[in-house]
Amino acid sequence: MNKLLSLLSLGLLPAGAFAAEGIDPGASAWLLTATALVLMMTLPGLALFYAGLVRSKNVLSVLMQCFAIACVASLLWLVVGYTMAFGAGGNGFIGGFGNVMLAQVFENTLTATLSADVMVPESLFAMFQMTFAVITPALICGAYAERMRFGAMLLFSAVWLLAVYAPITHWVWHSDGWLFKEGLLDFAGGTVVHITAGVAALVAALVLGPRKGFPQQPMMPHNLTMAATGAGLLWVGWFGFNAGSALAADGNAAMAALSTHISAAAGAFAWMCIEWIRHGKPSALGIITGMVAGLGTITPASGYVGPGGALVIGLSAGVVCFFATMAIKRKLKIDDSLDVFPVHGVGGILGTFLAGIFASDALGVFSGQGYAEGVTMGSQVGVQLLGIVATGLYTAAVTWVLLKLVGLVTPLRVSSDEETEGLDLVLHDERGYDIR
Amino acid sequence: MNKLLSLLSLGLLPAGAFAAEGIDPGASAWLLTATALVLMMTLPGLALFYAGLVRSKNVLSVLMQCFAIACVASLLWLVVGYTMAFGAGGNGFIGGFGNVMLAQVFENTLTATLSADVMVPESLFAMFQMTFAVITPALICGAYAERMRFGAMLLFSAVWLLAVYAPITHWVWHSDGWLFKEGLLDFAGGTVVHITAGVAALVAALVLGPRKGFPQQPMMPHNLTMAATGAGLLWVGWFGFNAGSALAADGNAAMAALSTHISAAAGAFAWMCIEWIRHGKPSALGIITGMVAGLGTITPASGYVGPGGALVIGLSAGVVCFFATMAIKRKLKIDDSLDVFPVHGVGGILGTFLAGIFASDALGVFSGQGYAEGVTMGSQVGVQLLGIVATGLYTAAVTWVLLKLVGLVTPLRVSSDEETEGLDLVLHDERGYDIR
Amino acid sequence: MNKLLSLLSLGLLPAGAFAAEGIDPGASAWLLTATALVLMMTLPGLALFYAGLVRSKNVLSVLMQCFAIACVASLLWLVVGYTMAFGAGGNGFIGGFGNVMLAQVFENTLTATLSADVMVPESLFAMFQMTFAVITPALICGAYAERMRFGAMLLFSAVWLLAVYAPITHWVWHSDGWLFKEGLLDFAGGTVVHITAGVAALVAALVLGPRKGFPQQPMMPHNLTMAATGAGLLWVGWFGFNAGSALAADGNAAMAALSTHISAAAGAFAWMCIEWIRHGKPSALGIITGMVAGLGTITPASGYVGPGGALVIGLSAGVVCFFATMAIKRKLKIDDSLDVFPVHGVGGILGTFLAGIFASDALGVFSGQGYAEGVTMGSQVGVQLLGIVATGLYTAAVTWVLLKLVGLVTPLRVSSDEETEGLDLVLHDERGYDIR
Amino acid sequence: MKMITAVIKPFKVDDVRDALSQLGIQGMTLTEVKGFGRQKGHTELYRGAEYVVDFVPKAKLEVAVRDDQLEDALEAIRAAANSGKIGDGKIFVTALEQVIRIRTHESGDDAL
Amino acid sequence: MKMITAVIKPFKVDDVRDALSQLGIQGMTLTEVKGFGRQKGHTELYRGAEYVVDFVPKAKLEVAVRDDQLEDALEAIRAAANSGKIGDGKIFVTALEQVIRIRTHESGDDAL
Amino acid sequence: MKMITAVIKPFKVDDVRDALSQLGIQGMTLTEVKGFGRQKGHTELYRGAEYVVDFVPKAKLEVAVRDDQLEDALEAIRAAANSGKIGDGKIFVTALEQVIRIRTHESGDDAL
Ligand SMILES: Nc1ncnc2c1ncn2[C@@H]1O[C@H](COP(=O)(O)OP(=O)(O)O)[C@@H](O)[C@H]1O
Ligand SMILES: Nc1ncnc2c1ncn2[C@@H]1O[C@H](COP(=O)(O)OP(=O)(O)O)[C@@H](O)[C@H]1O
Ligand SMILES: Nc1ncnc2c1ncn2[C@@H]1O[C@H](COP(=O)(O)OP(=O)(O)O)[C@@H](O)[C@H]1O
Repeated sequence: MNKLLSLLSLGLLPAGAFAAEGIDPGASAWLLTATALVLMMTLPGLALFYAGLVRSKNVLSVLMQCFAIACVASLLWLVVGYTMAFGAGGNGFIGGFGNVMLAQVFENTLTATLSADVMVPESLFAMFQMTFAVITPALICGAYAERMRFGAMLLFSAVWLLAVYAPITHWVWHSDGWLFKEGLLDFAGGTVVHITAGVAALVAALVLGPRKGFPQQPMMPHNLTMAATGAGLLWVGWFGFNAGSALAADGNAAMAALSTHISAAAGAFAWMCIEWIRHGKPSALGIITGMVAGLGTITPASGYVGPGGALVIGLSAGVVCFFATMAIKRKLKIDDSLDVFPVHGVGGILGTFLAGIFASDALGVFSGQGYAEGVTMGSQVGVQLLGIVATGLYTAAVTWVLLKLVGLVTPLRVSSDEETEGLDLVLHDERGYDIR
Repeated sequence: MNKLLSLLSLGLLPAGAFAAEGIDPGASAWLLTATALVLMMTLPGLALFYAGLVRSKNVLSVLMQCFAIACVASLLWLVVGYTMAFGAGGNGFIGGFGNVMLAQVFENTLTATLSADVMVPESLFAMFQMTFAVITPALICGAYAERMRFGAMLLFSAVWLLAVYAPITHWVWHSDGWLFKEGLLDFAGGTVVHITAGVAALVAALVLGPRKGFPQQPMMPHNLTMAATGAGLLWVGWFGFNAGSALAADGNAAMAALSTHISAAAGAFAWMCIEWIRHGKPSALGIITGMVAGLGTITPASGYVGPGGALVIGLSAGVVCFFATMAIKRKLKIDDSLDVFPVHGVGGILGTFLAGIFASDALGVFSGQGYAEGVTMGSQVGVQLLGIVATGLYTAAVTWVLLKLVGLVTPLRVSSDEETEGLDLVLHDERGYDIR
Repeated sequence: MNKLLSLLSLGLLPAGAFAAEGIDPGASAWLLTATALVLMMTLPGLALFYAGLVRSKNVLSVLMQCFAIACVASLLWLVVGYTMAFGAGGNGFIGGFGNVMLAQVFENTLTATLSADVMVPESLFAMFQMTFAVITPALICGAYAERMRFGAMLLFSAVWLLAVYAPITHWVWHSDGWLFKEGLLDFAGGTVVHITAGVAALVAALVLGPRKGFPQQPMMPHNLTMAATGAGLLWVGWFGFNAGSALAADGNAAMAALSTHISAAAGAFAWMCIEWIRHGKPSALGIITGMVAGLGTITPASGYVGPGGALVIGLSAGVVCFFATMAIKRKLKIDDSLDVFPVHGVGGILGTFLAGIFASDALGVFSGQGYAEGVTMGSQVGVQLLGIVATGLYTAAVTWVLLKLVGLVTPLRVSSDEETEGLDLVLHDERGYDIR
Repeated sequence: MKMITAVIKPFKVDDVRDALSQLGIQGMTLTEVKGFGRQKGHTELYRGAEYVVDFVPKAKLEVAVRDDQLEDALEAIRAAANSGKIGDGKIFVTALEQVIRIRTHESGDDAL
Repeated sequence: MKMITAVIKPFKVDDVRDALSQLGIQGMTLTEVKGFGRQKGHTELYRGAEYVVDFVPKAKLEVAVRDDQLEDALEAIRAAANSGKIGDGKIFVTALEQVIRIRTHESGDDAL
Repeated sequence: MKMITAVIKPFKVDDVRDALSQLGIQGMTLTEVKGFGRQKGHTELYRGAEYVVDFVPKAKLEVAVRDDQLEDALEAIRAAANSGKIGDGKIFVTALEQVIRIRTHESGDDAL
């Protein structure tokens, strides 16, 4: 069976019918681990990465957003999210409702992966996917940081998960999904996670408007050691994200891990070099930002390309995301506070596109694992572009509508005085630090 | 073989007699990982969670307590702890002394788990259990934080490990243990870990007396970002704690991981909502405290219940532990500094009780994996109550005696002036921070 | 086949020829995890451990060094490092160049381990080894911290990786390597990682000279909570380092994990006790330093000894490294800023030596897994001493030459005024903290 | 010469600096302080219990000026720091007997 | 008007504040400082080696008072901050030429 | 008595303390402050964009001295804090009306 098609048809198999003998303990062991690693990406990884970059008066508000989203997204995923994405009996656009509250997912329910003979517990697959459903809305936090009200933030994240994330996951990763059927290559979430989060971030930044004082007043990170800690945990956790998406402990997972790591290193290296050349000095924030760009960009490609391709993808990620950040923030003066769109959105787009190229097995040392039968580089790139445009447009439109609707229910922003005082005291009656 | 009985009879099997072919590499891979995850719960997880909550003059004393307990508990576990809990040839109350210094545990010694055909190295099982022996006394630190002398603390922790933790582990998790034989459901340590630590914390708080200034003077956390970091690592590590306790990489482990995660999310969500309703604002400390409550409470139930049951358990944990904290600290004015009893003790009691209910397979979407043959909900709940009362009373009595004895050897508390100056300088000649 | 020889001949097997059926999913699952754990040791583990120990004006420079080395070492490993260490067709001193850019390492390329029947993807082995290639030069950072220029640091680390680390890895871990053929026992990197890094650190400290103000002016750690966080992550990650080096999820891995943990606990305990006795108080920095000493020292021995041996090794590590630190810093007044040589170098030497003793299976409760056929304790210790001397001398000489050469290209140190101002502002135009 | 000590709201520091530099006063020294006064502090939440924290973060600016600059400087600070809300802060003036610039040994008005 | 500057032990701040507010003095400004004096600092341990750190954390309270409040305020501070041990600190008094409340433009005693 | 307030470069604090203690002046109070003046601040980099940060970290030393110690103390501070570069800082002198040692109730010169 062709490897490129083999990724994720599993949600749709009739559950509960498998004998316990069918389970692959190695794959299950790795998937359990990968699940923990992806959770670690959000908590505490992303939470620290983001929280370190805001001013100290808002540090807890960011941590709180990440924790609260993790809770609400997990509970929603249990109740309806999973079935909307992977439930049996749906159509090309949305899953069936047979797995509401994970009904029919029992302790001994297995799910096939298209890696021949590899079966894992469906509860484990659902749990693994839950951690993706947690991190995607959490990524958006970076856009509206330092000004959005907590209640509005939570409501928005909840409806966004169901109206944007769950359907797009179905399109791309369920074997009934229309983009899956088109043959879109998105190994671990370039469209599903990074384009959706990045585009939503851009829309949120536009709808909420800039922070008070932007762009004249510099709003420097209050604790780069915290951001670097988070960055390190993100890098480590991303092994679970990408190599875990192989749903097996095999060569595919190993290659995905290797590509992921190389792209992270290359992205960080590229960003560092640009700063060094343009500014005369490289910065710690620069190197970790390039690393995240490299990681986001390799995500859709990770299981399809080789280390040579990953090197090129990572280097391009560092360069392209650097200039995208400059363009969005400095030229267009859009206050996507922590640069979610230029890093994750642009990275996701770039990576989804490049996956279509470097999956080719005819590029010598830059070769990947090859296309599905009958697919050429041209046709694959066409599909990739279709995926990018479709997920981007759908996300932009729905996110805009959702923010406007939420804004009708409850104000999106804190008042100007509250913004000056800081969200920690205003929204949570707490201070981050009391160090003497 | 009945699943509910299958958990942990392994310590007692004759060791060394198995062929290498019998090992389950998937189970072993997961158990190696789970061991690392549980260690991460204590170091740096719990250490940061606790240390962030004290005043900055005491931050290192808490980190130091956690590290020192990790060392001493590990060494004691090697020498006599393991054999007291799991050594062959004991009785219903204590293990035999055949595994002193892990004698008879060789590289190729396997131990059966009652999951048919799953065998893992006994050294690995001993190592996994060692991480539990580390975290349990470390949990108690939260009760006597900011006032106990280091030497007394270390001596107390050491004797407590042997006099309380090791025997109760034997009672509950060894197939000879009297509570095991009663059929007590404690998948990953509701009684063994959380009730023992929680009750010991309450006793320690009473014996040591409140911190100087309690309750008039607020003693606010000095670094909530540190506490949140620790909380995130606790959440991640708890996958190892609960799903690792399946001792296999199978559907049982997967379901335990899922239940654990859902309960954490639900506990956090519940605590957040209560604060929001009662106070008008939710707090970061609140959400992470609710998360820990959810995790502690699901622990005994994790491998027996389904996600629906876990949802109910988590929500109850958030509510009950919130009000327990209010009651102990505000009403009874007991200075259990970091609320170990209301969170872990009450959570452990609640979870052990609810495991008896939600293990039932007759609760529809809230069903669990079912009772052992011949067991009804009524009889199971009876056993659970017996387990709660027995472990609680034993722990309370022995902890009280041990503290009194340690107090005869060396003073338990620092002097009033030393308490004012802070334990870091007084006990360790160090300061946590020197940030300019 | 003898276990002691079984470790790492794998790089040399003809690649690409194995059927997918040969893969061991359990071993692969554990190796994927171990890879993530070892990466976590560097990022954020070591980075935090080191960065917490410098003054706050240099905190980012240390984090930046660790991140930049991680990037550059990873890219170099992909391009030529792996093939220089493990490439087929080399001689006793250096690997062949058949795997430049990981050529011939495909998704389904397996590599045998000498554990009979255990095969893992070669890409995974290469990736696992890459994380070792990352941490080794990163360890050296501690020696030149607070004064080395970033460009010089990066150039030095790159050439050192190729000129020192890659060849010595080949000598010791490739079955063609001359020390491998001598029968040197180095399970997870006592010579390869810790002696090379430690000796290079000493040379770097001597070539760069002391920090301005050393030794009169105390240069206290600016954030011991950060160092303790890093220490906790190092302890956890070291499970991957040592138990991962078994390249299988079996009893050998389990025993390595157990020994590692015991030695860490014993090293920490010993250092704590010495401080307690000599100074009257134990310190948090002391306990974590002893822990690292215990971990570094057990590394070469971890898969060959039992828990009893590990206990002795850990206790000696705490004592010997403590006095080595005193001697180097206080007596000899060498400013190895963060004591890399006395902790890692001396630990690596001690552990490599003691591995030769405690591998013996004739020491009762202190026994290990036994020697290869025909080997006696005397002959093994002789080989261990040979390995220590050879790797130590080669490292010292080549490191010295490399630093002198780099110094010709670009100055090694910042100016005196820049050192006073701090590297963060001078080299990176950033400040670590802006906490109000 | 006079030393002006102004205790103001932290986010007004930039405005006050700008106002002073328009008078040609470039030098000043800033300290982060905690203020107690009529302005109330805030409530903090700790595991469900509320605590009142009664200090308020303030910025203390110390500006040495020539006697002839005093009135303008006071008015500039007052105008720039004013938000019309309780807690805008206070300005204190003391006499300076001597000022020395360390680098040049200049003293008196020249040292400012 | 006088400016009282008291350098005291940090944990005495609350007591001093209470004592002053009993005199009707509500306003004051607190700075965290490091003191050098007769009170010895402490020893710090760094990987087995001991270092002497000779500064001591202190709190500096600045309180502007009317002339007629001065003596009572001094006595209140002295009594509340006294623990009888070396390092209890010192009180300094300087003359205040002018005080202005930023919000209202009030000056002199009215501004206090 | 006089209060000497010296705003100096942070790494000069030890030198100044040593110089003063050679005059027999042991007591002083140190505050970390931010200075604005002729000395320029620094550039910071944030994701490729540069920002100018115009404050400079400084140390403020407050030393109360007897009148007869004033000149020597000023000269000692000046000499020890001088590096000849812009930003070496300034010394301010004000009159002290009263000094009280809290512990002993001593006042005036005896309290120093
Ligand atoms: N008597 C005083 N002495 C010293 N500082 C004072 C005094 N009164 C007020 N302050 C400072 O001024 C700040 C503002 O005073 P406050 O009474 O809150 O408002 P307002 O300035 O509007 O009267 C206080 O936070 C405190 O720092
Ligand atoms: N001459 C001085 N000038 C300024 N501050 C001083 C002076 N002497 C002492 N202090 C401050 O007062 C504090 C207490 O002084 P110290 O000599 O330790 O004890 P005591 O107040 O009991 O005499 C010091 O830490 C310092 O902050
Ligand atoms: N007019 C002033 N009032 C108060 N502090 C001042 C004044 N002018 C300078 N300072 C302080 O002195 C420091 C040094 O001043 P600066 O003008 O940079 O250099 P220099 O002392 O060489 O003239 C400043 O950073 C500031 O803290």
